[in-house]
Order: sequence, then C-alpha cells, then structure tokens
Amino acid sequence: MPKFQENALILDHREVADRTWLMRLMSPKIALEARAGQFVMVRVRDGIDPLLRRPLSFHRTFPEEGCIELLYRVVGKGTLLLSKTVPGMNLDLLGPLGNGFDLPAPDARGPIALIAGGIGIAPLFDLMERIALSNPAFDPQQMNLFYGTRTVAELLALSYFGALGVRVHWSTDDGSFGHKGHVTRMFAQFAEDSAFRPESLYACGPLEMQFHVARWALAHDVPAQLSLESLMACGLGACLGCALPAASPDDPAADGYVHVCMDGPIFPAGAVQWQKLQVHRPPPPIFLSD
Amino acid sequence: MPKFQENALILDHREVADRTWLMRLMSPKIALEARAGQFVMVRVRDGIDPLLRRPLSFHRTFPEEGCIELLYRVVGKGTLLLSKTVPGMNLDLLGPLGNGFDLPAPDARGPIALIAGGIGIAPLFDLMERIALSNPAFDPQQMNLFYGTRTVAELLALSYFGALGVRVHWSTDDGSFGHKGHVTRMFAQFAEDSAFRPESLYACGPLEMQFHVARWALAHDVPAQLSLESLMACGLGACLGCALPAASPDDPAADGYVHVCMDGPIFPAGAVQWQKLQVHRPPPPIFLSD
Amino acid sequence: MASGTFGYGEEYADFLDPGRLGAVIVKGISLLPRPGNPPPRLVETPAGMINAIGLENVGVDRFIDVKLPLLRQRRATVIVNIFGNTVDEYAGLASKLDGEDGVAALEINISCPNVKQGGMVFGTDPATAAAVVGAVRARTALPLITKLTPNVTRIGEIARAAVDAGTDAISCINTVAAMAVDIFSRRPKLANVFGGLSGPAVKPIALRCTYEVLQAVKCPVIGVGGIGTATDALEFMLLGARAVQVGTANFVNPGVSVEILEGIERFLRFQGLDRIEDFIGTLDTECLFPFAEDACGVLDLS
Amino acid sequence: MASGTFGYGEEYADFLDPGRLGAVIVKGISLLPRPGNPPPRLVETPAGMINAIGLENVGVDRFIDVKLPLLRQRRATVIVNIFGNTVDEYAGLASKLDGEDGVAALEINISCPNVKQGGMVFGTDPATAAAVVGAVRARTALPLITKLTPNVTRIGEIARAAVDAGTDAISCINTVAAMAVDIFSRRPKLANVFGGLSGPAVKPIALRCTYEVLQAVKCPVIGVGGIGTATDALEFMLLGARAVQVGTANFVNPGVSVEILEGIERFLRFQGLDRIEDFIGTLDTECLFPFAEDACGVLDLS
Ligand SMILES: Cc1cc2nc3c(=O)[nH]c(=O)nc-3n(C[C@H](O)[C@H](O)[C@H](O)COP(=O)(O)OP(=O)(O)OC[C@H]3O[C@@H](n4cnc5c(N)ncnc54)[C@H](O)[C@@H]3O)c2cc1C
Ligand SMILES: Cc1cc2nc3c(=O)[nH]c(=O)nc-3n(C[C@H](O)[C@H](O)[C@H](O)COP(=O)(O)OP(=O)(O)OC[C@H]3O[C@@H](n4cnc5c(N)ncnc54)[C@H](O)[C@@H]3O)c2cc1C
Ligand SMILES: Cc1cc2nc3c(=O)[nH]c(=O)nc-3n(C[C@H](O)[C@H](O)[C@H](O)COP(=O)(O)O)c2cc1C
Ligand SMILES: Cc1cc2nc3c(=O)[nH]c(=O)nc-3n(C[C@H](O)[C@H](O)[C@H](O)COP(=O)(O)O)c2cc1C
Ligand code: FES
Ligand code: FES
Repeated sequence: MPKFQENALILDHREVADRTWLMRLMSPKIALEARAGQFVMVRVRDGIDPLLRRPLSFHRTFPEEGCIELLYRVVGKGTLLLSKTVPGMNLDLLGPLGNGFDLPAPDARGPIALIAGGIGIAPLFDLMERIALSNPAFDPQQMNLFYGTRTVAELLALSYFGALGVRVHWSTDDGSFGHKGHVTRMFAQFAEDSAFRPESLYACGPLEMQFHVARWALAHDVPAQLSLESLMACGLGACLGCALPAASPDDPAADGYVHVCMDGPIFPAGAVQWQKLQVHRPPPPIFLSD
Repeated sequence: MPKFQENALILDHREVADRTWLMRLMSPKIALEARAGQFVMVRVRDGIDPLLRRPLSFHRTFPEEGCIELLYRVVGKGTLLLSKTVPGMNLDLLGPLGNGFDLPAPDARGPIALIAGGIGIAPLFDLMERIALSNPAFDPQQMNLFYGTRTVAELLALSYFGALGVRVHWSTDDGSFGHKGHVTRMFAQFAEDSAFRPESLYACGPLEMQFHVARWALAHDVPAQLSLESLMACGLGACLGCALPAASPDDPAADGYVHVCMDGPIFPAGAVQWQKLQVHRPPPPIFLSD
Repeated sequence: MASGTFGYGEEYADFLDPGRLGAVIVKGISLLPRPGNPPPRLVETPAGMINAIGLENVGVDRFIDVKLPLLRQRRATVIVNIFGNTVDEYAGLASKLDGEDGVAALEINISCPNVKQGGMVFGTDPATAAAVVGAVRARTALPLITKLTPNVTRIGEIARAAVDAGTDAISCINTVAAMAVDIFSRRPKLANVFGGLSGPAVKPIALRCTYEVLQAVKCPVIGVGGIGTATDALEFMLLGARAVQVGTANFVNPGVSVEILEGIERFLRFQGLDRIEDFIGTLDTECLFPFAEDACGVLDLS
Repeated sequence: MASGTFGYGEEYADFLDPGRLGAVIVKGISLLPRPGNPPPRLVETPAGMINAIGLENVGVDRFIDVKLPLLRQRRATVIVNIFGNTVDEYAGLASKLDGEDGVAALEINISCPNVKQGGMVFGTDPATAAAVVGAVRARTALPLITKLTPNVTRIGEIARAAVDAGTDAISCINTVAAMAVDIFSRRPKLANVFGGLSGPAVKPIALRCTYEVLQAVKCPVIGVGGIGTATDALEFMLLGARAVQVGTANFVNPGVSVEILEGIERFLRFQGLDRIEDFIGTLDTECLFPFAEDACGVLDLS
C-alpha cells in the first residue's frame, strides 16, 4: 500500500470533550488509501521542538471529499501544541501507516463488541462507519460499543453516536455517567449477565485496558482485534523503536518482538506477551504545561 | 534603572519594507522606563526552538499609552518566526536593557548627524523623536539623517519620516534610490563637500559600517554615539557573552572587554578595538528557510 | 544557580531575591583577573548554546573586596567556583577564600586546561583531578564540591578519585565540548573554535553522568545540565541528586529558579510527600513489568 | 543514510529511491539474529531522541539471503554496519560478507559492549578498537569504515588506533550515552535504563568530534550526528568530512536526504563552486579579524 507525505490543510478544529479535540483535514491522497485502524504521523509544528512526529489514528475518513478527521486527547507537549493550531494552517502528515482493522465478513450478522477506553474511541468510530457502509445488511444495533472514560466531561456526547444507530454502553471510572468503574469490568459483567458472546471484538484504549480485553478474549475464545500503542519515532518500520514483546505459540520462551507500526497497530489478543510489557502513562494533566 | 519581564500583547504588526517588520506592543511597564537606544530581549515563541531571546531596540516608545514599537529585519530563524506572529498574540519581553543614547544638551542648536545602515534605522527613529520632543527649540532640519540600505525595496518610505521634518540623505548600495554606494561614503562626501561638521553624531548599523563611522568621528574629533551589536544570551550582564574588545587609552595593549548589554549598546567611537573584532554576518536571504 | 550563568548575583536583582535561593554559585574565580576570550563567545545551537567565555572574571582579590560584601548584604548563600591553571593556583585560591565571611563552600572547577600538562584538562584524568582536590582540601576547612566534566570515558572513576582526595560533594556536569561553524564565512562561529555546550540539549547526558557518579560514590551529588523546569530538576533528584543547579535557563527566563522551587513544592503536595528527601533517590529500576505474575501491584488487575 | 535509521532500505521506498543516495548503511548486523531490547526503546528529548533498540537484526545469513538481493535490485550502494560481542564475531562477520555481491564496504560499529571485558565498549579504548579493526581487516579486502563513539576522553586517539589497524575511513559519531526518567512512575523511560542520544541536539558534539578526528588522522572521515539540512551537512564538509550520514532526521522527514542533496547543489551554485571538493576542508581558522591591519581583505575598507 502506498504511503504519502502530504501537507494537509486544517479545515476545522474544535474541542468536543474535555481536552479532546476533533480536527478535519484536507488530505486527498491519504484519505483515498486510508483504512480504519490505520494512522498518520503528524508533525505538530515546524522546527525541532518537538522533534518527532506524533501518531494519530484515523477517526473518520471521507475518501470522496479528500478529507480525514483526527480525534485526539491533549496529554503532552505535542498534542498541546497541536490543539493550538487553527483552520487555515497546514500540517505535514505521513500516511496511511500500519495494517488497519479487518472488517467482519460480508455475511456476518451476529453481534460484535467494540471496547473503547478514553481516546481509544478514535479509530473505532471509523470502523463502525465502515462496517455500516460496507455491509448494509448488518443491523447497527448488533454493534455494541462499550465506551468508558475517567469522568463524564471526557465522554463524547450521546448525539455524536446518534446517526450511527449503534448500541452504546457507557461507563465512567468515577460514576459520573453510566456504569461506574472500568469499561472492561462493565463489558465483562454485561457479557456474563446477558450471555453476550460477540462474533468478534474490537478494542482500543490504554494498554492496561487491552490487557483485560485480551485476557477475556482468550478465555472466551472470541477473535479480537486490539489497537495497541507504543512510542514511535518513524512509523515506517525503520527505527525498530515501537517494539512490543511477541508471543510465539511455538516457542513461548522466545524473545521476539512485533513492531506496532508495521505488524500493527491492530493485533490479535494472543500476539503480545503481556507479562513483559512496560506501560508508559502520561503525566497528570495538572503538570501538563510544565 | 528597573528591568521588567512583561508579557506584551501584540497590537499591530506589518511588513513596512522588504523583510522589514514593524510591531506595536502593549507593554506599559517597559514603555514607561524606556530610553532611546535601549533594547528588549524578546522570546520569539514558547519552547526551546529557538532557545535564546533576541535583542531588539526600541523603535518608538509611547510611555503614556504604554506602548512600544519594534522595527526588525528578518535575517534568521528567530526573526522569521517573529514575523509569523499576529496581533492578539503575546510576546514575553525583558527590558529595558542597556544604557541608551545621551540626548544633545538642552541648549544644543547646531547640526547633528544620524547615520543608519539598513535596519540600523530602528533606534535612531526613537532618538530623533525624543530630541524633537525634549528640545522644541531645536530645528528638526538640523537633524541630518544619512540612511542607506542595499536596495530601494529595503528603504522605509519617505512618508515615514515626513512628520519628523528631519533632513534625510538617502543612499542604496546598488544605486536604485538616492546616492549610489555605502551610506558612510555618502556621509563622508557630504561632510567634505558642504564642510558639514556636526556637533554630535549618532549611528546604528552593521559593524562594518560602524568601523567607518568611528574612524571618521575620531579623525574629525566629533563626539559619536554608536549603537553596537554582539551576540547575546542574557542581555543582563550575567553570561558575559556579548563582549567586544575594549580600547583602554591608558594601556593600549591591555586585553579587556566591554559588554554590549551592560556597558552599551551605545559606545563612543573610541571604546572598542576595531582591529580585534570578528564580524558575524547573516546568511544570504535565499538560504534563510534552510 | 550554576556558575557562570548568574554573574555575581547582582544581575538578577530585578527578577528575584538571591536570598530565596538555596545557594548562588558565582562565576568562576581565578587568582588574577582574566579578560576572557575574544568574541564571538556564544552561539545558539539546537535546544542549547555553546559558550567560550574564557572564564572572564575580576580575580579573587576584587571578588572578596567588592562582590562578596554585596552578596552578604543580600543574605545569599554563596558558593565560590574556583579554577586555576596549575595545582598551586587552586591551592592559593583556597587559602584566600578560607575563612572569608559569607563563603559557604567552594566549587572546584576541574574542567579547565592544565597549562603544565600541555592544556590537558584536569578533570579528564583521575590522578590530576585528585591532585587538585587534595591541594584545595589541604588549605581549607570549607565544604568542597568538585565539578566534573562529561567529556571523559568513565566519569565514575573521576568522581571516585575526587572523593578519595577529600571532596565533600560532586556537581555534574560542566558543559560538553562542542563546536560550530559558519558555511558562508567558512569560519568557526566562536573565536576560540571550541566551546562548551549547555542547555536542554545536554540534559539526557547530564542525567546519565549523574547516575554513573551516584553509582560510583556515596557523597552528595548536585545535578546540573539542561534544567529549566521543576520536572527537569525532579528528574535529577529522582536519580539521587541532593540538589540541582540551573544555568542556561536563567538567560531565557530570569525568574526560572523561583518557578522551579514552586513547581517542586507543587509536585510534592500532589504526590502527598512531606519532604523532598522522601523523593530523592527513589528511582525504581526493578519493577518494570506491571502485567507480570510477580508484578509489584502498580495496576489493579481486577 | 546512517545505520539503524533507514531499516534495510525498503522502508523508505515510497519516499525516495535508494539508488539516488550516495550509499545506504543498513541496520547493524550480527552473526546471529538478535531480538533487541525490551520496550520502551525510545524517548524523545530536547531536539533529540534516545534509543535503546538493542541492535535488533535478522542476523547476517538472513541479511545475505533476503535483504541484500532486494537492495541490489534497487541498485543502492550498500554499506553493511557490523557488530559483535567479541573480536571473533567481528571477524566472522567480515568473512561472511567478504565477496558478497552488492556490498560496497563494511562499517565497523565499535560502540557496543565487549562481553569478554565485562561490558566495556570496544570503541572506548585504543587497544580494543585496534583489535577489532585488525581482525576484520585480516578477513576482507572490502573498504573498511570504523564508526567511533563520542563517549571517550580523546576520540583522536581511538581514530589513530583504528587507522593504524587498517581502517580505510572513519565515521563519527555514534550516539551519545544518555538517560531519561519519569518522575511520576519513578522509573527510567527506557527499559534498558541507558540509551544513545541522537538528533539535532548532538550536532555541536559531532562537529567537535569530527574536527578532532580530522586533526588526528589523514584518512577520509564521514560526518554523522544531528544532520537534518544541507547547511548541517555542509558544516561537516567545511571541517573536512568527505561524506555525511543522515540518521534521526529520516524519521521526521523521510525525503530529507534528497532535500539535503538538492540543498548542497544549490549552495555550490550560489557560491560559484563547481565541485564539492572545492569546499571540503576549507575551514579558515586564521583570518579572524577583518578590521586588523593584516586583515585578509574580506572587507572593503573604502
Ligand atoms: C498507532 C497509534 C495511534 C494513536 N492514535 C491516537 C488517536 O487517534 N488519538 C489520540 O489522542 N492519541 C492517539 N495515540 C496516542 C498519541 O500518539 C499520543 O498521545 C501522543 O503521541 C502524545 O504526544 P504528546 O507530545 O502530547 O505527549 P508526550 O509529551 O510525548 O508524552 C506524554 C506522555 O504520553 C506518553 N505517550 C506519548 N506517546 C505515546 C504513545 N504513542 N503511546 C503511549 N503513550 C504515549 C508518554 O510516555 C508520556 O508519558 C496513538 C498512538 C499510536 C501508537
Ligand atoms: C542591542 C541590540 C539591538 C538590536 N536591535 C535590533 C533592531 O531593532 N532591529 C533588528 O532587526 N535587529 C536588531 N538587532 C539584531 C538582532 O538582534 C538580530 O538580527 C537577531 O537576533 C537575529 O536573530 P535570528 O534568529 O533571526 O537570526 P539567527 O538565526 O540567530 O542569526 C542569523 C545571522 O545573524 C547573525 N546575528 C544574530 N544575532 C546577531 C546579533 N545580535 N548581532 C549581529 N549579528 C547577529 C548571526 O551570526 C547569524 O549569522 C539588535 C541587536 C542588538 C545586539
Ligand atoms: C555562559 C556560561 C558560563 C559558564 N561559566 C562557568 C564557570 O565559570 N565555571 C563553571 O564551573 N561552570 C561554568 N559554566 C557551566 C555551568 O555552570 C553549567 O555547568 C552548564 O552550563 C550546564 O548547565 P545548564 O545546561 O543548566 O547551563 C558556564 C556556563 C555558561 C552557559
Ligand atoms: C533508532 C536508531 C538506531 C540506530 N542503530 C544503529 C546501528 O545499528 N548501528 C550503528 O552503528 N549506529 C546506529 N545508530 C546510530 C546512527 O547511525 C547515528 O550514528 C546516530 O544516530 C547519530 O546521527 P543522527 O543524529 O543523524 O541520528 C542508530 C541510531 C538510531 C536513532
Ligand atoms: S516507529 Fe519506527 S519502526 Fe515502528
Ligand atoms: S548578553 Fe549576557 S552579559 Fe551581555
């Protein structure tokens, strides 16, 4: 699949939830090739501060209009600077990168689960739209979106999901809206209570969340596609920086790695050795400007 | 004299000649204390690229209105970034710094010369306004401004000087307007041809120009105040980076230094050892974006 | 305040009160006044700057007569940064400063050329480093801090030599040897050709050096190099540095040291820590895998 | 293209044609495949980044079987970066690569730990550096480039040892030893704790090292470290570097090497130079004072 370096015009940019921004860009070459679950490497500004690009998933894509949308959360310097750009400015993008989600088979009808932790909602939205578009026979109500954030201010509004017609299960860690507690706990409980057994499972969110999703999927033998994160320098497979410890079924003791930007970011639940994972967590927001 | 760190609002900003920008800022504390010939250290943007502040002279000051104006030429990364700021943004300033010009004595009437090379016009404008303001008996036509740039596109328009009523002698290196050749040559020739002997002399421009001005002033025994440049890190006298080799009349062999930010930027013609000066020249404009 | 970046303390009077700072380390002092290097002495680099000031200073006598009384007046804790061209010069400086009222400690700058040994830098060899520290130690009872250069293969060895020779503390790092040239004039950007790199760019190097030194010696270590925020300062402290110095950042933001102090206090409150000592040296290099079976419980594995 | 920053040449196929580049230096190759270090392997720093990839690579056999044919197809000039844990491993690599079609030269990476000597890095000692270069020299007639580490007291000595042992050229520098920590999790930001700093931040250090090496040896020197623009590349060439490598900048801008080539051509045209050779090594450290009586006439003294 071809990759492009494209100087994309910012068409629209606004804060849609607490520290969560939606940006629409004109980027025809990239938009035409983009798959749900793939990402772009964004240069947040000219110069060398910050030095590296930042990976952001496609949130929505509009190939005919030549547009893409990104949804991102301000967690550090790069995303903070990004949030200060305005329509009319240009951003240098590299993409589309990574493998992307596999859509359910054309004859799939059964329920599917989508689990989004926080900003993990970003790529799942594109996925839901693509499923709806590519498979009109698929009842949107069979898409069960389990969507949790820390607190209600971080949730995308209900209306955001209205047109899609999917079934949204809400949770917040602090109970300020929907189910109180982690989204994975809500999901596991729902699955148990209503004997819910999705045909397939898609998830995006922090690694802590993905760990629980992966455990559930493996235990219940449900095929899962997890969008995983890692720190990236190139996004192209050149630096080998974005490694995650690979699980090799043949040789569980083998010390191999998968690379998020080439082999992923979408992985089956059994692809990584969770017990060898070190997690990076963004600093608390109040220290952001430091 | 007190110094301030002030977060100044950009009120106006436009290109008034080729690569030459005029910026008006709201900076009441600094405006109130500013003297002609002093300067501010400007942080051109947040972050560490570029790391250091840039020194810019007061071009005009409006203490009652709490405003200052800067006039600058885009020569490198810092000034290029500065030129991209827009009214409504804020700039972090440190000032007023340095010593400033001494105005002519209150009873002065005789002709004075002001020599401006390129962007060297910046502080001389403030000086001329202050002279006019502080000494209403002084005939503006006695202020002889010798003003030269490389080419006509870089000259500030005639109208710019209209209200002041001073006598402007124009030159361009390429002869596209006014006298053809260096401004110092025009000045020296004018002085010779019309037996012009100013009571005092003020000059600002590149060190190459100042060298000639200093030679002329020393040879003709005219008191001169030269605004000299040096690379600066702090502007406060702390880093000792802005040194120029000092001439010590008592001991010509002595290896001492003056510091532009503390002892200057205004110096008498005999203050520095020109033969020990190394000149920094900005890269040719076509390489600016590199 | 790192040496050479805060003048003699007066320069920042409009922006902060030196009495509020832990200590002010004044510009490097030599026996005789030194004019310093010819200009250009500075050049900006990516996230840093190179300086070749050449240790311009007023000399120790004038420092004691003129500068020190002013600092005393402001009630600053003064650490005097000293350097010499020979071991004897260092010893002489220590003798002169020993017992001067208002001098809290000496910081021995061993990053300058040893004229006797053909310009080799004292701090690049354990033996010469020890010779300097030992000579100073013999002349004064003042607390001694030895400031190390990062331009060595094994900084821990130099630190050990300095400790064995009697230093009470180590500060690290001084600037990193560097250079810049101008392709249009085809000349070095510094008249001195070489200079020392400082600023944010060197922080990762300074952290590594500090860590190596902390593993090599038991004495207090002071972190310096690229510190511009409370987070930067806390990073050095996390490794085990007892204190930090701020250099280049003062040029950009003269009030930075007070901002850093306030930021550290805010961090401690946020973390529920009463004292910075509860944070210093708590770097955890062991528990790296939160999902492992023997994980130390940083995660709620529901 | 600097080693480790351009993969095996395929990764940038969409952005540029490796045949257009002077040469591609592939990712460091060892005798056996190596999985590399556990993540996190990267951290961004001011104007730079630290990596601790741990030399993940497919091993020399697979490189020869799979990767090299692809590069040959694209008509890239391939330089193979090699490293081993022992002198014998280096020698073994040289034997395997000697005579392989499409390998234009070997770049010996002596910046990795010597297992035999307790993890000391080969490139930090003239004797071990010479041992590696000598062993490789004995096994191959290919041109040899030795890549030096900046983490030493006197890089010129290492360069001399490498030249005496038979290297044809020197490339400098590899990354600068560095570290980063997170004050909230209180852990190193790299699983490996230490890593190598690269990017614009290190350019002033790389220029200084290159200058020192050029003064120590006569062989061709290749500049590397922080190059991201034509101006950066020309700075190394002004010192005397015959060629340059671009590393980290590829990550930010995959087309950067072509931009640099074009920028150099533009510069030469602007300066009225026909060949880059007329610019290489023309640094002028003498004529510093244009206003002096013996000034060399850069200024029109009217
Ligand atoms: C394939 C992929 C797709 C992504 N898609 C999105 C998206 O659509 N929307 C969105 O908001 N975010 C997304 N992210 C995460 C996003 O890239 C990071 O939040 C961003 O790079 C942080 O940059 P910063 O400069 O703001 O933070 P920094 O200042 O660089 O870092 C702040 C903190 O965040 C952590 N961090 C930084 N980058 C990452 C990362 N890549 N993974 C995990 N932790 C990180 C750091 O360790 C640090 O603690 C994606 C990441 C990947 C790998
Ligand atoms: C006291 C003082 C007052 C000044 N007032 C004005 C003013 O009112 N208007 C104005 O346009 N400029 C003024 N300057 C010059 C101005 O500071 C520089 O042009 C500016 O700092 C260049 O920054 P840059 O990032 O654009 O260029 P850089 O990328 O930093 O440098 C580009 C080139 O310019 C040279 N250069 C950079 N700074 C200086 C400097 N301070 N002196 C000489 N050469 C330098 C460099 O060597 C380099 O070759 C003043 C300088 C001083 C010392
Ligand atoms: C302009 C300047 C002058 C310096 N002078 C001295 C000095 O006299 N003595 C000394 O030990 N260190 C001196 N240093 C080094 C600093 O004290 C400090 O070690 C170094 O700059 C790294 O810290 P920073 O990155 O915070 O600046 C100087 C640094 C700069 C930038
Ligand atoms: C991610 C990464 C991987 C690297 N891998 C190697 C390697 O395998 N062998 C080697 O000799 N150098 C390696 N290097 C060092 C680079 O080749 C280069 O020397 C260094 O990064 C400085 O150049 P730069 O600032 O242009 O990146 C690597 C650098 C980076 C950033
Ligand atoms: S980010 Fe560079 S290899 Fe994946
Ligand atoms: S600019 Fe720092 S002393 Fe003058």
